[in-house]
Amino acid sequence: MPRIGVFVCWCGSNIAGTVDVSTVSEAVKNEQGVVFSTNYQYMCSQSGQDIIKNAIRKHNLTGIVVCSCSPRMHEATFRKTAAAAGLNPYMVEIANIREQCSWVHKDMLTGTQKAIVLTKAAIAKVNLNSPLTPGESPVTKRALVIGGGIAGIQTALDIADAGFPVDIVETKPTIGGKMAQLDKTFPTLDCAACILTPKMVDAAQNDKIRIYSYSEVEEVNGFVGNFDVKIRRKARYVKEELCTGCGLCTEKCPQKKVPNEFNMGMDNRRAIYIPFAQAVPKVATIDADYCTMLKTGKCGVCSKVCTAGAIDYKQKDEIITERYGAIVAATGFNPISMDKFDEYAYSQSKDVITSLEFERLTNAAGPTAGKLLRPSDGKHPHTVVFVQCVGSRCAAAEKGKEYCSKICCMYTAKHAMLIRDKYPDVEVYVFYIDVRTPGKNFDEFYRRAVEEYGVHYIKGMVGKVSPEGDVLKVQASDLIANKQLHIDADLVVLAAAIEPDKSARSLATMLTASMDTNDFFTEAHPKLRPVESPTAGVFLSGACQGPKDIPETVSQAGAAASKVIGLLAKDKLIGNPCIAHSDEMMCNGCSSCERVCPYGAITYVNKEFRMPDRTTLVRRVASVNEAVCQGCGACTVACPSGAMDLRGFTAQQIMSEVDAICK
Amino acid sequence: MQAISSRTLVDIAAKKLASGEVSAVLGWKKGLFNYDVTPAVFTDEKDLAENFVYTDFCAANLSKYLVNETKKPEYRADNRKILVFLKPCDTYSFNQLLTEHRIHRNRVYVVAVPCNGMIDLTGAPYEKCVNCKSKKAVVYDELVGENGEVIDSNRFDEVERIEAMSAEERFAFWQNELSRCIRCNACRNVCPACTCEKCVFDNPASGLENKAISDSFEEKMFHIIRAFHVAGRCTDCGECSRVCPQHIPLHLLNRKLIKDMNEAYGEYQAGAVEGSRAPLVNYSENDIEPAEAVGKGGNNA
Amino acid sequence: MKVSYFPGCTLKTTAKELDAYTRASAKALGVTLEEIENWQCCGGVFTTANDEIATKLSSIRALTEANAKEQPLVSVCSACHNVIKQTNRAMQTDADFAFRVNNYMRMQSDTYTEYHGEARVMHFLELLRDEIGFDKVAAAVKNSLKGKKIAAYYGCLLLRPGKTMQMDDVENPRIIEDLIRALGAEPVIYASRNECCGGYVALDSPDSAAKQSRKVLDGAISAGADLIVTACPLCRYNLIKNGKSDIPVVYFTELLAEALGVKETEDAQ
Amino acid sequence: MHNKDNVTERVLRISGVNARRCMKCGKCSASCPSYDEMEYHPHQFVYMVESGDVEPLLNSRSIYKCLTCFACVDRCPRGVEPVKLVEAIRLEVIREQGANHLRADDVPAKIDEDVPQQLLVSAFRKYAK
Amino acid sequence: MQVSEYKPRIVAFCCNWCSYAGADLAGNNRLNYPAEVKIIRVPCSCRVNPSFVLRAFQRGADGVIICGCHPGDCHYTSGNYYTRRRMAMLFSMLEYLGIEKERTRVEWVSAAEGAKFAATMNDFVETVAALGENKRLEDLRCKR
Repeated sequence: MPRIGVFVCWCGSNIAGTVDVSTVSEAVKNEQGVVFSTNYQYMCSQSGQDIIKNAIRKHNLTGIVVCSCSPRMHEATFRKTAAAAGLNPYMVEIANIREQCSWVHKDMLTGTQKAIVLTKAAIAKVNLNSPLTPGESPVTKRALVIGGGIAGIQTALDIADAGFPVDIVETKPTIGGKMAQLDKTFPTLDCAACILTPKMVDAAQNDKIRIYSYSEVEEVNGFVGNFDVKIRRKARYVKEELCTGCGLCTEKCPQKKVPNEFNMGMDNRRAIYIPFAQAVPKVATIDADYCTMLKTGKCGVCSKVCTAGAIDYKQKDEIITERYGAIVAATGFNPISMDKFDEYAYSQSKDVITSLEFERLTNAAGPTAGKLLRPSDGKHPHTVVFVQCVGSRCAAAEKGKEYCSKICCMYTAKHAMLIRDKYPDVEVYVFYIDVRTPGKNFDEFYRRAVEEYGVHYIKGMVGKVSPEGDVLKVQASDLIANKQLHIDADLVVLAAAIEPDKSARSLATMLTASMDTNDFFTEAHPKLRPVESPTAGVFLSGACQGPKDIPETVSQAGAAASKVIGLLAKDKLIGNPCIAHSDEMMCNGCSSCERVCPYGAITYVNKEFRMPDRTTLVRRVASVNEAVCQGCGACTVACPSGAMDLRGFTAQQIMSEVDAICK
Repeated sequence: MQAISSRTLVDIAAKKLASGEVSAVLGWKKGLFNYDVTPAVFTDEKDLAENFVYTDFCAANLSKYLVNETKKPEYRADNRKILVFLKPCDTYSFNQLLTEHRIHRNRVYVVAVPCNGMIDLTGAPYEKCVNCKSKKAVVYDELVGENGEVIDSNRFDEVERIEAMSAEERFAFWQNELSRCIRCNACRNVCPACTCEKCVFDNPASGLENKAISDSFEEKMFHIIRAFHVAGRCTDCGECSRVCPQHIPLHLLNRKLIKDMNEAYGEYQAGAVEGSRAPLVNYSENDIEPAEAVGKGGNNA
Repeated sequence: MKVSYFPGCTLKTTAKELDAYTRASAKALGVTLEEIENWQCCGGVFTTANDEIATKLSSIRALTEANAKEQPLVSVCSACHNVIKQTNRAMQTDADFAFRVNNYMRMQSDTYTEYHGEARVMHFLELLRDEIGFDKVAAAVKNSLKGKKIAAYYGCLLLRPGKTMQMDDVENPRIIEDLIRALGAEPVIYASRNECCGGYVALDSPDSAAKQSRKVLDGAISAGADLIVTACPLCRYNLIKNGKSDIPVVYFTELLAEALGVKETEDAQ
Repeated sequence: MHNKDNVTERVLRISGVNARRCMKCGKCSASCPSYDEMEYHPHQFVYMVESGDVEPLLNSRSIYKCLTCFACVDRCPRGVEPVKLVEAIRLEVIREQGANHLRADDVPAKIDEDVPQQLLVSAFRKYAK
Repeated sequence: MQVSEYKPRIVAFCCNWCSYAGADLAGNNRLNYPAEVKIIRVPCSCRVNPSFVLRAFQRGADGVIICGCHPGDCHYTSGNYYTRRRMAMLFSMLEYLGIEKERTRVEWVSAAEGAKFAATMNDFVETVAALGENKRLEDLRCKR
């Protein structure tokens, strides 16, 4: 039989001013289970808590109701009080007679009557409470970072620095990501490779970091602290441990006509290749789509020239399984396709390029060795037009993206400035809708492009680019002059909107991490938990969460790492005991609960049941992962049989409150 | 008249039984009178030949029986199968049960049979046949005759008629209908969506348990909650109304929900596609607000 | 195959050859064009104001007739096609407009059945590409146009608004070029091929139309074309009027009829 | 004379345009083939209607210069459809009795024998009611 | 007018993270609303089973209101989206059975919207009071 104590707090006059507290404590004396009832000035004070503790011990209370301020204020306090007196902390219920009673009602009679009802509801509930113990789960002290761009590298370095092992999975043959393709970085104009490649080397040399390049995450199971991840190591037909990266094979390979993706297809590479000089790992990879040996069995040049004997045409994809305590998504971004914006003639002229292509064009290691030359004829351009917001801020979802891509204003200013710096003879026009430069030293940077370098910034958009002969006729508006402009350009550079990498969607499904309509990962809270996914143990780093520049990416990468470190530093995870629980005798295995669970906390197991006829029956039943469930209760309503219930907020408890209130 | 004769179906089933491919046949068995047809399991060819019928009185939807049939030890033991005859509308129920993992697909051999509509003992067609929604069998291992098409039926007309009433009229209408309920549970027991291991209405812990009709609230509660429990899972097979001894048009409750969900969240037919996600276990960020879902019907609420 | 055919007024007067070559080519390709009974002028341009109903009823009548016959509605004049397709789209997407149109139509006929844009509207070019197939067209060619450098001129009405017309990439179309290739000739690509010829302002501001047309002609000529093809009588008028016979401008169907070897037959007269 | 607020409201209604969607990028005006013929340009139509300043537009010859080529519609990143505003304002003018911009009497002087039917029909539809 | 002594009974289900906190804020700011409103705390509005709503009416409630985080702001990311669908269907069904639609309501109240919470409750109580006692969903056995 429950033995319940009721403790009514005056809260000075905060409650007692509008609620007759002694009437309340008196009125509930005969409620079911109540064996003790009292009131006191400040229940949360040390002496108030002592009253509770003493009563629990003296009256062998099995549950208590504290009538006081909001549970959001002192529920935790009174739970500790109860625990100190040997009572399970979840045998405590709060009747909120301050915020939701004395403070919102004026007269004593009304306030007192309502306080009594609220107290009775809490008593009815606590009658049905049962002791709860939070679950514990171990933590595997290893992290997985998915994506090896600057976001992933920085996150991995920071985690490793705290002493935890970390693996990077990168789908390309080398880490480095988009930043490796960039020339200079704003607003300081230092060279991207100079600041990135040392970090790549650090990652490679750090004994806490393992890099799985040319690999993809195949499957994720488990939950926070214990994710089991299958990683596919794609066959690169080169033994990574033997290849010295000498590059001889990449010079001798007879298949020379493979578009070089690192240079945005503006030149060619061989079928066996190392993406760029500072690649990490510096290991050759055979492109199976182009390799004559793999396709026809005839060639074998690379194998012949390789003194290390690293070539292995028989190599197969390999699946490895590893357990991780935390996972960081750092899958990055790509520029969108320009197919739907052919008014800019991207598909019609080689001299209309995207900004990322322009990066390669000005990069000393790029296809033109850093000389600004037109892709079509290799001539020096005299007039260059930049178009901003191509596909960004675009309401038509079938064409572009509704959001601002955030980085374009700054890199365009950088490009314009770099051209004017190296080639003062080139006229540079930038067509913009707004110039957005929030960031340290950003606006100063943009102003320098205008004031010191004489870049023509024109408020307006380009309507059409018409390739005519070797000229690009640009028709645009100048909104401030209220004129339509016609410029004969030699090169047009489009600031293409950026979008999350295509792999993010399938990864999100594997991780049961949520995404927004644009396929950016969603944060657990947009303001207060910006680097965590709502799925426990999954963290977000870099542009996979939203458009970001390098400084912002690096700081977010560090923030994600610190969250990971905080998790891995724990030996055990203590859960919230108010979570869902399925009664397997009643469960139909219908999957309704699984479909509404935002956390993927519900799985199904085939369970054996003894039947009355002594046979066994295997039935599919739901099983709640206590470490993953957050206790929202969505599943309890989806469940048609009522097998699913929520501890601490059971259907019976809530109905008993309803009954008490309506009595 | 059904286009397919009992003989044709008996031949199919007998052949499968004889070959050992199936160990039982779930079908319809004739009784004393021609209208007296009951669902039955046949295990030998003789019984099948003598007693199996497929006539205009075979309205019963057999899919629900498979939930318990396939649990029986003989099917669990090895890969033995039960053959079932399903009319087009029954295949939706079967598919829905597959979606909910209530039936092991590999333990069942489905023979889809065409249906020209079924009649009651007075010879009148059942409501569910008058407003037949589909002649298309959506799942089968073997198809007898030609497969039909989904029908653009007028099944929501009656719901619309009630919606157009005033609140008083609607209340009076349902008070009149539901007050006849005797809580016999026939609707629940026949419903292919009601296959819970333990029904909430039989479970004292659910707070909803009540076995006898004792107050006008009780029947409303029972029918609203039942409609909700099958919402998004009800294929509109019409069995609830067919078996109701009090002739309460229970399908109008389920159809209201189907209509509402179709209008608010896009067309959805439970059981049409195995594994599909029902509207109430799904959402969109731009869903209508509850306040927008009401007030479309008659005046003065 | 049998389709409903909406010729339009210009095809009965100054652009008779466009009509004749279309019919001859269709026949040669095994397509029956069933002319809409008592068709009325489409109005020449689509009025974008959503309170205008009367100006769109002629399209509705043609659409409902084709729909009743369960045939696609084919036209060859760019303007007619544009008006009909935009009207049909409005019937699909603008419930208010459709409601009012249906009410109006019901007043005129008791047998009128509610229409919501179910009919399929096709330009003759789309018919060639999507139903017949350019490969079939190529196979039917008797007189290859090999060696000819031909500039396709789309103008605006064939392609825009892109969301409604859905014929091709608005900014970089290829349907006429593909047809030119199918006929054995070499298409000439130039940027102004989807620019407006000046259209109806030719009457009110002839200078403006002249400027537009010159831009198109210059583009085609400097790209090396020796012939321009178009689908629109108004485009052709503007280009010829402002072209000073630099370059011939003909209907694409004339080219088609020629290649199919039916240009001189009586069907084309 | 036109009541200013009523006209703006009517223009927005019959055009179905939501001028507030405009982000003032000027791509419509960058695309407009008749730009140099116009006193007010497509982006100004949008801005002026949005701010209720329609009077100058009603009195401007710009409304007869639009080719209705739909380039502004196709290229607008926000789906504003400026051409519909130009058309609505022109209708607002010519729907007034006696305000036709093109009269049948004017036609003979303007045409030659090759003029296609279509030109007359569309010009009348655009310029007269 | 006979506004008299009739006081409707209102059950308000509030989610812990937004609406319950919004109600607390109404208290902090001393914003009055009728004492007939009694709040039941649930972790998320999606915990509210349609049967709880019916239970409340059975036991004598005259109005039931469910408050949750604004769509898109759910602490559990998607709980209130399910609430929105379930309650839309429940309310429509109750209306279909002739129950006054004003007796049920869903309102999104954030933790910052104390004023909205109080205003919502004032309005809801007034609306339900105007309807009078809940007769159409009453259970005579539970009558006082």
